[in-house]
Amino acid sequence: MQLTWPILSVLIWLPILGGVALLVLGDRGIALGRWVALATTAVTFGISTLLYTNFDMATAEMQFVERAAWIPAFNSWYALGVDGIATPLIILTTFITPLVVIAAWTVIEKRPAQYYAAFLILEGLMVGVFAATDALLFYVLWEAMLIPMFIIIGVWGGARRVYATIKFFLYTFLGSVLMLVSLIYMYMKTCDAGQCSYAIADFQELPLALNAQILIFISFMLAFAVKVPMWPVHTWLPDAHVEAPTGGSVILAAIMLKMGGYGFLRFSLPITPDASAELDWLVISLSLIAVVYIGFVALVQQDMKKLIAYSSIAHMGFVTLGSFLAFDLLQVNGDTRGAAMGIDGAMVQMISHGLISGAMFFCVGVLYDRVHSREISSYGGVVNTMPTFAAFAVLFALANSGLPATSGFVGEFLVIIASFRADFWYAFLAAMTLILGAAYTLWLVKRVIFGAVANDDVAALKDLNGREFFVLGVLGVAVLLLGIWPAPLLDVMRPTVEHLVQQITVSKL
Amino acid sequence: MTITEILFYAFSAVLVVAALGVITARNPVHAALFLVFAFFNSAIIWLLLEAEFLAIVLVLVYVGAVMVLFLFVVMMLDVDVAKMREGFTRYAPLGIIIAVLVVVEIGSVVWVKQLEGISEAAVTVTPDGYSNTRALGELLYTKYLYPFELAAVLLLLAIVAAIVLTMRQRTGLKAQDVAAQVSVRARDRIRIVKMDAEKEVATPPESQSPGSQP
Amino acid sequence: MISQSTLLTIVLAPLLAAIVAGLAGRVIGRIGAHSVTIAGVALSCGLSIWVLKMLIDGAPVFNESVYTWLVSDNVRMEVGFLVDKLSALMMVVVTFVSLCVHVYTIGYMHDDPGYQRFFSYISLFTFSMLMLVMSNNFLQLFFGWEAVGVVSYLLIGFWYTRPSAIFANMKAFLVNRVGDFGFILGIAGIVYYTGSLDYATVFGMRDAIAANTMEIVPNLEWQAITVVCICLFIGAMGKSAQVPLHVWLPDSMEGPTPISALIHAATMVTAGIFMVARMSPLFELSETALSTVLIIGATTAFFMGLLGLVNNDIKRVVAYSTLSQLGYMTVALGVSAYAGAIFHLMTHAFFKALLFLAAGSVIIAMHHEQDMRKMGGLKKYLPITYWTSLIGSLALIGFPGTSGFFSKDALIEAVHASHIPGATYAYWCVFLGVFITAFYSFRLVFMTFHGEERFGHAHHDDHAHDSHGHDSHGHGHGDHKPHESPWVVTVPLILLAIPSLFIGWFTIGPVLFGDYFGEAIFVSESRDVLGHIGEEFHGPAGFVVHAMKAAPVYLALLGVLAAWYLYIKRPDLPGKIAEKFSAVYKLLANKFYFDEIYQAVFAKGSRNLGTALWRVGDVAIIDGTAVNGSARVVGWMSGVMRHLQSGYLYHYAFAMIIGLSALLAWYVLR
Amino acid sequence: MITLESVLMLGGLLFALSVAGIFINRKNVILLLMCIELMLLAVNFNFVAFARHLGDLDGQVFVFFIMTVAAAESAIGLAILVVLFRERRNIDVEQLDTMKG
Repeated sequence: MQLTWPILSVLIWLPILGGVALLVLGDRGIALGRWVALATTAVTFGISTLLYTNFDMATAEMQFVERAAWIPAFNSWYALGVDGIATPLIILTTFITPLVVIAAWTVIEKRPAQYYAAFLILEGLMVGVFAATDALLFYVLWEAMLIPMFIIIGVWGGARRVYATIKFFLYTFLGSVLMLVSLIYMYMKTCDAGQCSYAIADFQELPLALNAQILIFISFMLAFAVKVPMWPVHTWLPDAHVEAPTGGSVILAAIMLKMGGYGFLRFSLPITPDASAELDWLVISLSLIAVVYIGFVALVQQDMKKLIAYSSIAHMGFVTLGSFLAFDLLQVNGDTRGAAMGIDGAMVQMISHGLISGAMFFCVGVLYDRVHSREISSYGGVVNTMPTFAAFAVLFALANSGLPATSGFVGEFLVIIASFRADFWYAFLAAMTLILGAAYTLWLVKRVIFGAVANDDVAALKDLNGREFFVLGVLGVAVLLLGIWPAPLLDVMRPTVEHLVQQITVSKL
Repeated sequence: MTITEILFYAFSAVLVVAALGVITARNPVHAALFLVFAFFNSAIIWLLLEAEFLAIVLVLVYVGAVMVLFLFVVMMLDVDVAKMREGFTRYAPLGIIIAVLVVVEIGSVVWVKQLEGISEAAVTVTPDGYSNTRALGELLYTKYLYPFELAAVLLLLAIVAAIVLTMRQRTGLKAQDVAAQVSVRARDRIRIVKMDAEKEVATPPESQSPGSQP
Repeated sequence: MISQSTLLTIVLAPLLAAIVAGLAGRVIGRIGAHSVTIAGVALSCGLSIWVLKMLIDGAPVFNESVYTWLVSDNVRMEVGFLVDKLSALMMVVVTFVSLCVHVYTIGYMHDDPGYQRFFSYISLFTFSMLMLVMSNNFLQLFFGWEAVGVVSYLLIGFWYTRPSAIFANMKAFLVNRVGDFGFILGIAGIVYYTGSLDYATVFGMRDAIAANTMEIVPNLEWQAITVVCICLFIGAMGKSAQVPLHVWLPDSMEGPTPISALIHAATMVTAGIFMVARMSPLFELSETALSTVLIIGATTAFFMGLLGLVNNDIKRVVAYSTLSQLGYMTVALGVSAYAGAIFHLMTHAFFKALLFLAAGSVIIAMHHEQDMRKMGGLKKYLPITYWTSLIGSLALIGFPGTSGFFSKDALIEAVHASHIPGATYAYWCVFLGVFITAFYSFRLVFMTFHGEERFGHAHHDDHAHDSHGHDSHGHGHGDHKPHESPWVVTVPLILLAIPSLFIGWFTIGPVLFGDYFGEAIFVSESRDVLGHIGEEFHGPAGFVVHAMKAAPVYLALLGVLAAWYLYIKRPDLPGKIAEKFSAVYKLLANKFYFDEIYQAVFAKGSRNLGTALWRVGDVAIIDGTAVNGSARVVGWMSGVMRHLQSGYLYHYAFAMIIGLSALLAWYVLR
Repeated sequence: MITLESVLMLGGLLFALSVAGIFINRKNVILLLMCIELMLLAVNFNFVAFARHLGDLDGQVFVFFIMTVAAAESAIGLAILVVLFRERRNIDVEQLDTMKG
């Protein structure tokens, strides 16, 4: 059932307006400002649930479509719409942001109003990225999103924040400028075909020669691979995470990394199917390298945030792996059975990783707020002084290592099963995560949570306060719920994913 | 060869010599005077080319204003001419090469490439009663009105800029600032301090403030 | 008829109890926690027995899904129950042992601060194990599989301040994960070939799997069914602690004794056995897979038993015996005697849980001392414990008439009768294993309960090395004389002793040779060794008489005698023998150096690999060369370029003029 | 009849001379400014010549504007020069290298 009011615009602009209001209120009005931020994000989340309840699960068409003139000279529109791929990611975004606001409640002392404003504006932009159906609008929002994040890390970050922000910015920016070139190229192509357009849907139907496709694919891949991030363009992530404030890390891991996966599904696969078929080996091998290589690297990290950041990279490897299985499947088996499962797995993995990595970063934040250290060696035996926290930490750690009945399992399971259809060794290497993921996560837990009280700092720890308990509790429930009953999520995605699979197996040559 | 041509070539030769003088004169004053001379020659040539208004303007504005300004500055500044001449010839060969190159280039454009259709175009014979000034004026105040206004603003800007740049704020002058005197307030001059009639003996500070332990 | 709500109650009662005890532990207190969990488990135990009875009475097999977990790519992944006689038997075993352990825990953990947490965990374990055995599909099987692993992880590390405990639990989880790694590949293979996770569908399409080959290594065609079965079996190896994935089980004794009994003896470790039995329709199609199973099982049975000979920790001896017995079960699977494996699983669950709980009772009496060298002569102080553990030991060695006798003897016969590759090796392993089993079992009994009283010799002094930090048992007991444990401890012992003694007698007929399992277990005609033996089966009494004519029984008695001679008659001898054969002794005492090798190769190796990849790959090559390198190149180039910026105006002017004229020259003169 | 070519050549010569002047007098800012004036004059010659030979007065208008700009430029240039001299007591270009990279 479609709504009569522009829900997507509300989801985009409400948080942005809230952010502006916070900037106006300033740090003096922060007591009110906090509530404004919370109310805005909570209302946004509330509205976003309407996306789900009113979603038509029978069609792959864009829904809740909006269209307004934006740059008539380029025939570029302020065009919004969501399908089964975008909707879960939007809801994830609106779900995580209020938690970030709550988590920062008393923690951020430096310029809190601007901190909240940055997150609120970021939220609006992120929703916009997922909802844009016009490539130019997408690109503008995609780049605009970097600004608040840049500020968040650069202003509220740790000691080496300048290095980290510059690295983060250059990496992501370098990746995405080439995407702009591709978008403009395709725009010109549409002009040649008669009707200039920046609509993604038009791009998807645009016939392209193979070499053009390959160039476009590579430029897209650069943009999205940096965001995901895939090996070997991942090194910005650990640095950015380590320096970012807790909320920044959470948003970065939970949502911004998903942009890359989303981009692959929305742009690379449908726009350049032949190039994807041609170069899928590249993506798949990089994904598998991410899973195995990064798994080993994560094992030896001394910094909790770095460890989780590396684990994020490894988990995101499943997203790219699952997305690109289709072509191998077609080649090996002659049909695309399993392709939809791979993409399903990739999507579920994105949502799940959003929840779990967010939660893990919250956990690190909880410790960091108390001890002001991210080093694993500064902790030990936290369970003795913070039993409730320890319970949550172990839950999320197990979820991170892909325990069934938590959301972490669903995506990995689907991708492993689907990849077996393509090649035994894909599945073999992907399944290595079962061992590696458990190894680095549980070793972390062993060193930080378990054991005897290691030092005075740990002895002085206080268990979770109500606010922290709420945040972790909500995430814990979400992780378990998605793990025990993922069917609703899959139901939303199904028509879109099936349509996508059908789309990518049709050659554009 | 008509009389105009003879005049043209004569003045041209003088102009070139004057220009040569500008760039080689040891003394800046001489250089400036050579430049003035060059402008005069130019004005005459322009007259020959039927640009009477511009010729006059060149003399009035350039020679009368700009070059005088130059001379002022040259004379005002105590420039060590000898030092300025050091390394005079260092870049001279390069300069000459470039100059020759420029001449060759222009020459090739003019003579080799042949400005087809332009040089042969009949130079319109001006009717009687034609006034170059009038024609120019009509053009300036109609077609080029906005650029003309802009040029005026530009000049104004130049005036303001020149004044701002060269104005000297001397410190230590005991000048009267009437505005400041008028706008003064009592609190700028007097500070009222409240003091207790008697003072308590300070208690020794606490040995340790609560909560200061990390 | 078995209703879905009954089964849901069976499963969810322990889960609810666990949630209540775990989340509201402080509210309901200790008594509340153990009451609610015991009530939950008792309920599911009662219902399980009822369900078993209904099945025996001829109720149809229950196979329904409860809800759809998800549908992806037309593959339905569901959660559902398959309750036939196999799973019903497992349910009864699981819930019964669990119930005993719950009751026992009241006594054992009496003073532990984590009392409620412990009850929550073991109830959660019961739930997970029930989910595992009642599953009707691979997904839920895998869920239960991992869930029991996690609870085991939590329970081994229950005393989380002990470094050894938190090391052991991580080790257990990781080694299990290696197994799960194979398992999930096996499941993936099954989905590949059948497009379904449902047992019934998969078994229905098993010929389709068998018809396929796959090329894992180029130019080497493997039968798909073999690959799938071996992958699944790797999962079983992890969970059921088969060589070489056995290393976690001895270390898991760091956990409290009740869970050693429940998880690491009776139930969880047998999940692998259960799984292979459940997958019998698949395994039957691949002789290679069965041979693998057989050889690994035989190796485990014999060599792990050897380790029990030299260990002095009472719990570890029982743990090695568990390893060895799991090896026996695996051997039975390998020779297609699935029913024999399950039968031994059942009897083993009772007598091994009994042995563990008895060991726990001894440990309580000894104030948490586990070293047998500091015990001895406990018989008169702990009569009930003594008699029950004697029963357990007799069952373990297969003393004629005890439950262990029936299961083990039948198993050995089955191996003897089998002809698949590796059967001869396996036969000798299990045959010699009988002697070893008898020897270490009675070594334990003699060292603990008979002979000189070696406790009291200042054992309080070196208390520290294995006290678990809470110390509540260690202190507060004024007298040094051990005394019998409270009734909550002894009652479960007695409850378990009864089936240990008798259950074999009553069930061997139907379970082993009868048609008890029906459709649940599939054995192909050519390999039906049990059917072969069954032709000569004439009741349990006849079986005993028949066994008296065979070697194993006497071998077992020989083992007992040897133990008696060495540990009662000539207690000085063992030390001398150890000296004489010091190389062998060292090999055994160091557990064949498995731990050391794994530590060096896998733990250290992966850390080194990780460090190398990180330092070299990430930091040096990617960040150092590519990322910062390109930044440096830009910096270097700007450094060069900046020399052009001399700062002299005329240089700029010259550059402009020269450039302009050059441009013009090119334009004009070309 | 003055040919277009001859005027253009005259302009070219003037321009070349002023270029050479910039090279020769590189140290003296005043002379540099004068050379620039000369250069502009050379350019103006072209405009005037073309205006005449094309019969289009727009060229002369441009000369007018160029002169305006040149006047403004020399006024500001000289002002800067004065300030510079006041600061440094000389106008040696060699010492003006604060823009050195």
